[in-house]
Amino acid sequence: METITSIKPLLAVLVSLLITPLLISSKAPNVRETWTFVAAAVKFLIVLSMLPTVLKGTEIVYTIAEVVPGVAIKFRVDALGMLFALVASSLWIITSAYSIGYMRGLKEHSQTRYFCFFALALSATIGVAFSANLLTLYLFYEMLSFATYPLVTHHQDREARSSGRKYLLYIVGTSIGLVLPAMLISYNLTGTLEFGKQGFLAGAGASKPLIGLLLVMLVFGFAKAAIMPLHSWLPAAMVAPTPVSALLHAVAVVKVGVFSVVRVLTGVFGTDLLLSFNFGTAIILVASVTILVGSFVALSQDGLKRLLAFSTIAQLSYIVLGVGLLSPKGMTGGMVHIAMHAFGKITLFFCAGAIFVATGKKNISEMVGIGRRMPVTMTAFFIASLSIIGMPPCGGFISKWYLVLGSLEAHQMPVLFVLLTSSLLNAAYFMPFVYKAFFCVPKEAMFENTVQEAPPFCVVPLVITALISIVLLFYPQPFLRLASMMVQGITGV
Amino acid sequence: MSDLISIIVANYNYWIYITLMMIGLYAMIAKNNLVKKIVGMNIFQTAIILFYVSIGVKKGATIPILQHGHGHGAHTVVHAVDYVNPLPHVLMLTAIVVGVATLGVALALAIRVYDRYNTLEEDELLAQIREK
Amino acid sequence: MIWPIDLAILTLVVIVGIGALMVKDLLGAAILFGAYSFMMCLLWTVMGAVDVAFTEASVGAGVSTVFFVGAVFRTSRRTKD
Amino acid sequence: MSHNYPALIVVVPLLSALVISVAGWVNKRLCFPIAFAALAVAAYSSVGLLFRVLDEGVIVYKLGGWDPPMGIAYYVDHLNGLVLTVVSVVALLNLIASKKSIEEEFPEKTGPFYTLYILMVTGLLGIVVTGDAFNLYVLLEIAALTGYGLLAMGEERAPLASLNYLYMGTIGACFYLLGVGYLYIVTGSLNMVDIAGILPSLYQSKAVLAAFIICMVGVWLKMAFFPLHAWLPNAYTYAPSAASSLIAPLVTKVMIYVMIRLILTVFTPEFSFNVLAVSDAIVWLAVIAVVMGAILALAERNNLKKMLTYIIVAEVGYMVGGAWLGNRTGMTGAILHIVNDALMTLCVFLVVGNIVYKVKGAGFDDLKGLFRKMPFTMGAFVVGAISMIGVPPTCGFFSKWYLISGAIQAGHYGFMVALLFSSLVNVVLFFRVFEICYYEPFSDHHGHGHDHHPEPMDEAPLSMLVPLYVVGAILVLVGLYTGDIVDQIIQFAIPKGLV
Amino acid sequence: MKITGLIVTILVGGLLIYAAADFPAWSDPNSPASTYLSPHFIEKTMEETSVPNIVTAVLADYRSFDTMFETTVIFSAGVAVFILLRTFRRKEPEARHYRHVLTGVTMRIKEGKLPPSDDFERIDTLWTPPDLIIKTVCRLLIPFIQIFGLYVIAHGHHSPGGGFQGGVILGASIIVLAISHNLRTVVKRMSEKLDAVLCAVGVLIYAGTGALCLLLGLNFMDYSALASVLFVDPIMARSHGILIVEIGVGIAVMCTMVWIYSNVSSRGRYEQGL
Repeated sequence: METITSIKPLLAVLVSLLITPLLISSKAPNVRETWTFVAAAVKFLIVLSMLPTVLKGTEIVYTIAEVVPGVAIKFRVDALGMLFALVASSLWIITSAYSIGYMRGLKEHSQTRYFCFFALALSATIGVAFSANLLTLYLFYEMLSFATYPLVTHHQDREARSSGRKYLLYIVGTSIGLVLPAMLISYNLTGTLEFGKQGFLAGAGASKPLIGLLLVMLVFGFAKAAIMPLHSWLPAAMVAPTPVSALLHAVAVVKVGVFSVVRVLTGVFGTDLLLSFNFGTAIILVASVTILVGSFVALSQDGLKRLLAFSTIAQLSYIVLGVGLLSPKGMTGGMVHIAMHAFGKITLFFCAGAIFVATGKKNISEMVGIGRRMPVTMTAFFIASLSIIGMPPCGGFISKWYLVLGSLEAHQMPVLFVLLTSSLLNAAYFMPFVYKAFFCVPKEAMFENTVQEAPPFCVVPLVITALISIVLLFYPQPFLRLASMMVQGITGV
Repeated sequence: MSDLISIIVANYNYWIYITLMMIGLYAMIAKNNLVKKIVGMNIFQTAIILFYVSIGVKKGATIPILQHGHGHGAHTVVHAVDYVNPLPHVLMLTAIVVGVATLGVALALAIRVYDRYNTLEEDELLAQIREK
Repeated sequence: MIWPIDLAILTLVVIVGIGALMVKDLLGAAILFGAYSFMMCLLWTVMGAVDVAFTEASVGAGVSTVFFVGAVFRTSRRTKD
Repeated sequence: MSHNYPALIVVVPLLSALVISVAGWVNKRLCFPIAFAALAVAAYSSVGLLFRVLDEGVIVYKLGGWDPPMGIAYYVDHLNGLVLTVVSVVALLNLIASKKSIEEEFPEKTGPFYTLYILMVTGLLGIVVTGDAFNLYVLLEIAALTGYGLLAMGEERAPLASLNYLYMGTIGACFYLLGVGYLYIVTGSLNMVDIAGILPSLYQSKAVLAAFIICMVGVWLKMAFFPLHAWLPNAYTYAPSAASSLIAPLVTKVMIYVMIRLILTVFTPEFSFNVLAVSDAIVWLAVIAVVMGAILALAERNNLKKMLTYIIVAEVGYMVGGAWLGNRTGMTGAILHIVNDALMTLCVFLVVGNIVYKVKGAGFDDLKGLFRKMPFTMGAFVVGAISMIGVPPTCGFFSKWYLISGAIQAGHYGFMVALLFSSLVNVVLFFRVFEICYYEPFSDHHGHGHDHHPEPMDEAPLSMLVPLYVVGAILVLVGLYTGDIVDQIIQFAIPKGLV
Repeated sequence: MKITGLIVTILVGGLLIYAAADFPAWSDPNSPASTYLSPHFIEKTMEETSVPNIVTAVLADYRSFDTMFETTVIFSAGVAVFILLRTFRRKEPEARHYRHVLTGVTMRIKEGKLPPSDDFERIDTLWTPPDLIIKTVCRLLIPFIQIFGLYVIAHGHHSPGGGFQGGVILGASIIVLAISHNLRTVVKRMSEKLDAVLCAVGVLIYAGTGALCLLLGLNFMDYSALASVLFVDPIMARSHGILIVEIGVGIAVMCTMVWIYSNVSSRGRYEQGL
């Protein structure tokens, strides 16, 4: 594999970090938001400019400093990282636009702080995507945890405080309590933390119990992946403003968690090691339980955002499940699902936010007939939910298809069952809502029969993401290609 | 006989220094009155000085001032065995000074404490602090 | 060095030291502490440490005691132990 | 002049302290510039010295021109070159930062205050640079006496706390002196290197054993190692902020340096780790120290400064444990943590200084809404707190990394767990503070936060903020350059014999 | 607390007694302490520094650096006591105690109400009737004490004594004055400012001598560098250097003792001593 050295990854990370002083110092909101857009666009362009290089099979590396012998703070842009960075940076632009609409629509306080920490969180996300070793990943992972805290607790009321506590307890507690020691133990075993094609732990000759222990610590340690039983911070974090929830649960936080888990499974342990110790099954088991339980819980939720949160918990485990299958198709499916789920879920959150901005309603039971009042929003919602369920004409279908193929390839029939059941459950919690939104008898309807959408800054982004969800079915190329390149690199198939 | 006695004296010397030190240490920890603690602190320090001075003692030697030292040219051969070890004395001069300096600061602090609480007894001080 | 004197002074030092800590009057303690310092000074003279003894005589028995007395005057003589 | 750096580093502050004392009686405004110049020279020469050591190796400076075992000599090697730099830089930054508060709190006593301040720094620098065991004692007393004076100038409980510190500190210093006496009685020498040369034939001597124990206990008392820590929290809490932000970062750290110097140079690692089989027990003591420090900090629910002092107690446990793990990695971690902890502690104490300057108190009640009121100060606080917690890329993470690595290599998982536990507790502690500062008093109107009127911004003056931000930047830079610091400096500070 | 104290004491004492077993025999001329460094000091002092009192030579030359810091310790104690205790009173007290010298009547007179007569003498609150014997004896003794102090400083090369002891004696003479008369008498002769400045100057003489050696091109405190300034040979220069620093120590110690005493005995008010 060729590598070239370039400062671009560092720039991509720094853009949004360096923008914060400008954000703080800008007096007028319009200037501030212009800067946000500039940063988002620049970041996206930098990421995009690296895409051709990566697609050619070349990796881009950049080392900042070697902090511990054998371990540096280092960036490496490979296919998987590129995939994630593309998703995150492109969605930041859209989320920024949506944030403006949402925050201004609700006249929220402390908007400067909000945009600053949003930018910081994006820096950390791109950092995670491009990190070349576990230490760098850990660095940006923690940075993300701290940068999102003020976002989650934006309202600064009692509820925000208790949710914030829960958020930190789960996220930081696990990363310091589990990831850090695991990282140190593996460093002392091998002397390196660099993600390898087949994992750096593979050659260490560690015993099965030790590897198992490390696996548990690392998989559960990245609690942002919300694998049960460490999932309950996610519904709690729903107190945040909706763009934050959208960013958290579609792009940044949870995806970073699940991306880290994928990185750990492929780059730290390696598929061969996991296969030889037969740990794949255990991962599948955990993921399956999370999928099913998450979906069932989602069924019983009334709060729209809480429903989406549990849906996210379930969907994230698809990704873990895919990689846990350890078969090429399954892993491809898991990785592509990062992108597909991102576009789908962010649309859903945008819709929830738009409804809140326009009507002030948060619960499903209060939204009967809303389709008549906000047809665009609800259509987008419908498309996105199709994507989440995994039905054509949406991108979600591709990832689910690959997951199914992967489970067949790995001869894991129970997984097929899990996938099927959860798709049914997905349908079961989304469809009645969508149905009632559009087709209710007039006396049930809770809204007047006039079209009154949210501000355009809210609606346009969600339309765009919904459209992208559809486009991705027909043109999944950059993501699918990147995922299969990554898998090819790992397995050689 | 005189050997035996000198051994006893020798050991006695070390024991006394340890005893004094322990008296001082005990007073510093267990005494209730702040000034008493300071007295204990000084006894503790002097005990250490006693120990150091004991190191320097040499049988059959005299004080460390050269006898025929007046004038520049009056060189006579000086034998080390004739004079006690001067180094511990030097060190202990410093230690005494440190002792009196510490004493001064400690007393100043005690006066400040007394100004505030009107007592020097530790239990009464603690009671006053707890009341607040 | 004359050992009976040495022994006697050593014993006396301990007694005076304990006395300084036991006496239930801080002024008394200060004076006894001066006596203690003076005993020490004698002891060191006996050991040949004339400079140290000189210093202790002027500092320990002299100035330190005055400091103690001054401080006791400015606070209180009362002590419970 | 670079030949004389080792002397200058101590003599320039000393002379200027005397000049300040005189100047204080003439014109108070002269004091600060002189103090600043002195510490700047000290910082400059310590950095120069460090670079010379990197080039040439150990520098020996004979004071009075007498050869080492006779006279006193300064030995500057990689270890104390590093610590010197830290001490002088921390003192300089703190001096700049606390100018305002000193002048406000002690309008009539600025001269003596600066005198004591500079004398204290002189003492600390001297402790670090000296190669003579007895000279170290004298300097220890300078640092201690000035410290008692400075600490007692604070709130009304300060004199009592300081007096308790004085008792404990004197016992500690006397124990150290006694230990040196025991070494002297069996070796006849006071020079550290010289003692180390004579000791190997005496490893089995009871007197050496006793000297070792007594010295260690003395040093532990001075650094507030757990069961001997009782004096520290009150003494630092009630002190004036200028004094506590000088003393809290430096004194305990310098004492750790003394301990490491004793282990490495005087008693040699061979004796400390192999002949005495006590390192395991001491690491367990350190484990207790770390855990208890963390728990005590958790139990403190009134005062930010007091909470921080308990964290210092825990941090002392880190370093003692790291040094006693008996391997190279652990020792590296301990030395690195001296640097990092000094800077971190400075950062958080400067923040407390700013808060006290503006809000007139560091109780948890005083902190409400501070993120809005003093956003820049609190921003620096976040950096310091993150470093204390141990999050990369701040330096606190990397020393913790080495400490835990050392624990793993030594097979001492108890210490590892203790370190992780204390990191987690630090998360809780600091986020408890952040919460108080972040959430303003809740209004009854349950909803978004835009309906109450927050206090307007009221930041500390620029002269306090700039040093704070310099420290914050240093925290990150030291973190990023950890690799270089370890490769170029600390590696050479540890004798080859220690694996 | 008592039990803790007892346990600690017993533990430490036990350790010390245990260790004492390995000490070299008491007053053994062959103990390491007596054979390693001290022979050099005893035998070479005269030819290297030309000072017969070995303790002085080692104190102020071989280990002069220690002694410089010893003086600094005293100085910092002085400053610490000052900063701790000194309180500057902004407004004068309303009334003071005066004694009519001729009649011996003591009275409290409000500020500004003092009759313009020389017969009134200001006295302390803790005033006791003057004891003629004490006052006279002290007045007579003080000059002799001071001369003795100066002698001790100057003759430290040849006999026990030196800057420190002499300084303490000089300081004590002034303290005696303060006790026998009152603090104001002392302050009249030596103001607080002078006292404080002299403290620093004393140490400055010491450290400055060392720094002068440094400026003259040799190491810090290497008095032989002074040879070119004093026009003597390097060894004699050491002897003179020792004298200079001893004078510095003397001044510093004297003033610091007075400073500490004044602050402690007047609780920092500088009005009434003992």
